[in-house]
Amino acid sequence: MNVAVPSDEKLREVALTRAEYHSIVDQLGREPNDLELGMFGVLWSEHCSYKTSRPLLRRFPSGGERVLQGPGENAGVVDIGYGLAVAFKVESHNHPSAIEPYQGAATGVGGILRDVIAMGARPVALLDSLRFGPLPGSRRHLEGVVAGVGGYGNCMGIPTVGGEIYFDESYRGNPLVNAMCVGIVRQDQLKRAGTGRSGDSLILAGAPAGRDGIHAASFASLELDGSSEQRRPAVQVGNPFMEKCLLEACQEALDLEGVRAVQDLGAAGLTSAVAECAAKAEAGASIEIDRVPRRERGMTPYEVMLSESQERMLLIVEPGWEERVGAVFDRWDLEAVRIGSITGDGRLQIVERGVDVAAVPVRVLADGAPLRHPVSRAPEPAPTPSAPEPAEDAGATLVRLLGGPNLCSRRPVFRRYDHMVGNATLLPPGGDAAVLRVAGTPAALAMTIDGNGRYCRLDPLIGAEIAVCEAARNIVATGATPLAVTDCLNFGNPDRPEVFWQLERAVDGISRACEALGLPVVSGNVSLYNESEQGAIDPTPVIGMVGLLEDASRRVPQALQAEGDFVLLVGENAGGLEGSELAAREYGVQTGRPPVLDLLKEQAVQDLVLQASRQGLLRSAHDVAEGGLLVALAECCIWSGIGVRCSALQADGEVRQDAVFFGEAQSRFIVSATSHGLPELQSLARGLKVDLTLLGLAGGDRVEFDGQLSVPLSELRTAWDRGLEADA
Amino acid sequence: MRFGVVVFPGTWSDRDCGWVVEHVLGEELRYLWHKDRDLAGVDCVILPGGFSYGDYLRAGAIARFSPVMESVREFADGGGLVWGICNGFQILCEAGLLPGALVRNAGSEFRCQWSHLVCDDAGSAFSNRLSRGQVIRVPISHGEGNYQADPATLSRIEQGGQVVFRYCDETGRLADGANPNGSAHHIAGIRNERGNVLGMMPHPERCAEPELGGTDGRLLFESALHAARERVPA
Amino acid sequence: MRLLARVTVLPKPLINDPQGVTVRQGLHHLGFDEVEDCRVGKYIELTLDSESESSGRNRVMEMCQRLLANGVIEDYALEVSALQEAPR
Amino acid sequence: MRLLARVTVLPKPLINDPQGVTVRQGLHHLGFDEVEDCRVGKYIELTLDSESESSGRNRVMEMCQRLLANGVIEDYALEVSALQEAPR
Ligand SMILES: Nc1ncnc2c1ncn2[C@@H]1O[C@H](COP(=O)(O)OP(=O)(O)O)[C@@H](O)[C@H]1O
Ligand SMILES: [Mg+2]
Repeated sequence: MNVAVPSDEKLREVALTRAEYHSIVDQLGREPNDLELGMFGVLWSEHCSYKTSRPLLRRFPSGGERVLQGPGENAGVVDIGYGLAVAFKVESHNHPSAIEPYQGAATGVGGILRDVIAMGARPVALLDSLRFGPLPGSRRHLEGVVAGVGGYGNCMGIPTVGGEIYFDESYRGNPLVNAMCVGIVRQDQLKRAGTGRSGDSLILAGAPAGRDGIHAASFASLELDGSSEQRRPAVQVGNPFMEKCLLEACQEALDLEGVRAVQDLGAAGLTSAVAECAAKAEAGASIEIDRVPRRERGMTPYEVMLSESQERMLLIVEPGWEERVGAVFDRWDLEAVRIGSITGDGRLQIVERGVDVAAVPVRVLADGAPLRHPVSRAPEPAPTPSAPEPAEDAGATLVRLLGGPNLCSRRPVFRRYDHMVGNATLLPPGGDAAVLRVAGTPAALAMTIDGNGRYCRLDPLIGAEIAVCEAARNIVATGATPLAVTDCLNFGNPDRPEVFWQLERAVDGISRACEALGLPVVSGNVSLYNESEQGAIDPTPVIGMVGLLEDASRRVPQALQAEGDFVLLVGENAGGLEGSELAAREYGVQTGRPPVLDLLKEQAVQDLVLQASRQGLLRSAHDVAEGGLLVALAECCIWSGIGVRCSALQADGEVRQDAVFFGEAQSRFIVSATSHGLPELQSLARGLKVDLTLLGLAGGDRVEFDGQLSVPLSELRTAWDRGLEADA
Repeated sequence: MRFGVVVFPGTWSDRDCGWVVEHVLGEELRYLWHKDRDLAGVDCVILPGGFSYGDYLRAGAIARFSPVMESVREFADGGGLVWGICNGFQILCEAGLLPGALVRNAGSEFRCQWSHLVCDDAGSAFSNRLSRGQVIRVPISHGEGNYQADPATLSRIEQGGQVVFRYCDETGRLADGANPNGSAHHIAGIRNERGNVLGMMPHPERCAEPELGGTDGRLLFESALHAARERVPA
Repeated sequence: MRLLARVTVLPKPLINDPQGVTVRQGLHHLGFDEVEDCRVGKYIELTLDSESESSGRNRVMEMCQRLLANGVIEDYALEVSALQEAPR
Repeated sequence: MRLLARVTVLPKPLINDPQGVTVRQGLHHLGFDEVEDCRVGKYIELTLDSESESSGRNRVMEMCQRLLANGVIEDYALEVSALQEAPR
């Protein structure tokens, strides 16, 4: 066939390569018209098609006894007993948040909520993982993003119960905003997008379509007059109030037998929602475009199909139920319009005033994008400078680290999030994982989100393994058993061989750690092309994890509980400065290796903490992470207001003292126990061959290591409290 | 006793209030839809927290015109117990059932945290299980909880003993740092002259069970129970 | 006729204006030290259909009293003018 | 000289304005059916000290660009006038 390939400019505007265009023509057996090409452009984008990452994601373990829904649906779903399941997923909104921090973050939260709602679940919690360039330069972004997350979540009445914030040079110009949502669903009400049948009605509910988010340089702009280009807003403004109504209305609608499925409208708007529903049902769909409610006059079919206006849901409804569905939405003062139907012919057909304006096989649109296999190449290892002599005064170092932007208190942030609404929050933000009770059961869910770009820069495989292990440690510290993982892969441009190599290694790292810990990956998100003038961001896989506490009353707090309790280190008394916050912040060492991780040891340590918590032997538990043992111990003290008196601490073997205190050796916890519990804890540790070191006794108002350091708690607390305010 | 919890489209503390009524107190519960006028024979109406209509323009501005509010006003005029919590307080002020208004927090930030309240009037329907000067611990969660009124109104409610709760430190002092939103006179909750209508920003429904960090909120619910019993002898 | 109404709403002088304080501080922080006072309120633009400018003005005033402003804490001002053609 | 600056900020024309939509619905609900369109933004009144009206205007414009308005989604307009006496 003689193909008239559109101009380079035209192709660039729909973000398709010449080869992809040829593939479209091959698969269609003809050339696409402009509307069709636009739809291909969005659905074959990396964001929607995962054309680069899909082959890698297959490496994740994703099955398991409890998994009711693995990757591929709007959210992963895991059995938690009592006929209930937990649905959860993480999503990035990096680029929108870079342009407009408040709205970018807010609509990111809105988007992830709709994913969970689409499973038939009721969202019960939000978490946010945030990364920025250093303060004070990133202050505006930090403020905007935090206000946006809070603005949306607070208005919705969904508590934001956890998250993380890091500041690093690598995110200057390209901040990361990842939002995670956790929902609960009755197993018999679980919905899947792919259950539509030919003849079912498609009902579009919620906000009218505006010209929002249609990729700024779009193909159809050629049809419009020159000025209209600027008239297309690049930023979407969220309406959490409408989303709240949409949530309630969808929940009510899902109680109707005739509602088969709900699909959210996210990236690529209606095009993606309809194509996904139809593709998963192995069916087709027909849309009467004139019926789609619009916010603006004069919108073209192209604009309507590609609009990314927020707060919209598509319902797949058995014929005959349309009115009852309409009545539900009417009760919530929302528009709900039948815009078409599922068909049996496998085509996505768009009809405008009775005339077909597009008709393409759904399969080609949804799954036809040729996979990409970029070149992968390990970067040259950078030389590791040796660390300078340790500072004399470990106490002063501790104060500085605790007051540093990466380790200080996050209260100034999470107090701007409603983290209590829902009357479920048993362990609020501020500790390791948040714990929320599950109403009507004795159980609770623990949840966390974690990543470490610095470890991943040093070695993406080990860094990713550590991210999984650290998330699991946060869950385990509360006494909960990790259930499953959702992951957000934030990377640079995969066409750079080093970046693709990072992506591969990180995926392998997540896979290995998940396999070792028996954790399926049930959902996730990929965000590539995170670049600024300085180049790619650090490879940043972010791990969201949910755990189950069979008996909520067995939850373990992170703070010390009483004077006189024994304070112990679970795991190796080892030290290494590799990849540590100390090396980076105090010594300016940014290269080298990440900490060593032994997955077998990790398992044993987590086992010990879990068994001990089940037997009620632990008064408190907190994992050792960035800043090492001393920072973790100081946190346990600050949270409780109780000091600790320890004997001098030396590591096994020849280790620098600063590495003992601040080194980030993996697989460790600080726990406390009563004198009754101690012997049992010790024998449990012996049985599992896990090191257990008695550090000292809780008490007093200082953090003390005999002859090594002694710092008043008040000094630590002040530094820690004020860290985010300081422009350091 | 039968509690009615009003549900506006953007309300979200309805479930939390309902939970306390049904599962903590074991009392009867009715949800009251904002479009309905029927109060279902309840003994106490709770206007719970949330963002009734997105709280665009001003918190509570649009909600006050809803049909259910007409009935709530009549109910209050007849001496019925009406309890506005957080957004409910804002709505009661907008509706003129309570004096003053709630504006943006000093510092303009949303605040979710535990706060201490000192009870300044143990005579209201919602504080009769407390004693004057008693300090309780209750969470707040709002962006517009800064109570403001003109000087004449302020002195009128002060003189009338209508201030029921004030923000304080844990010893009950009205310390500067213990006013999380900048409210005039540290006001956290006020009642009408008759004492059957209370509006407060803090969330007692979030602290009625020990595992949620405190049980002081329960005292307020029990006060309402007591008041309802007094009003309608069984 | 089609009218454009421009409504401004400001906190009353005697009422605390936390937003105004925050904005003034923000401006000082950016080096705009010359700002002495700042009050922050709302601006609302309405297009409406009315028989005349004066009847339109009366309606908008009613809207202000009932919804757009809270008389307890806010003052409002309005301007109404005829719109030539349909907006957009 | 002492100036009064009046700044109005509105969402850009094609940007989603949930506040405006909700307020319009609220007005319809109250029977103000004649309202066709509604956009809600901010109104800011500043008093400032400046050498001249024109230099004051330039400074306020700068304030708008840097803080008072969000150029990505909002448009602003401003008026500056001399103040006779010190306010309050
Ligand atoms: N962006 C955020 N939103 C909500 N909570 C946060 C955020 N950042 C940190 N937190 C909370 O602060 C606490 C400490 O954070 P972090 O130091 O990252 O914990 P960890 O090292 O145990 O993962 C955690 O409870 C976390 O959930
Ligand atoms: Mg932790």
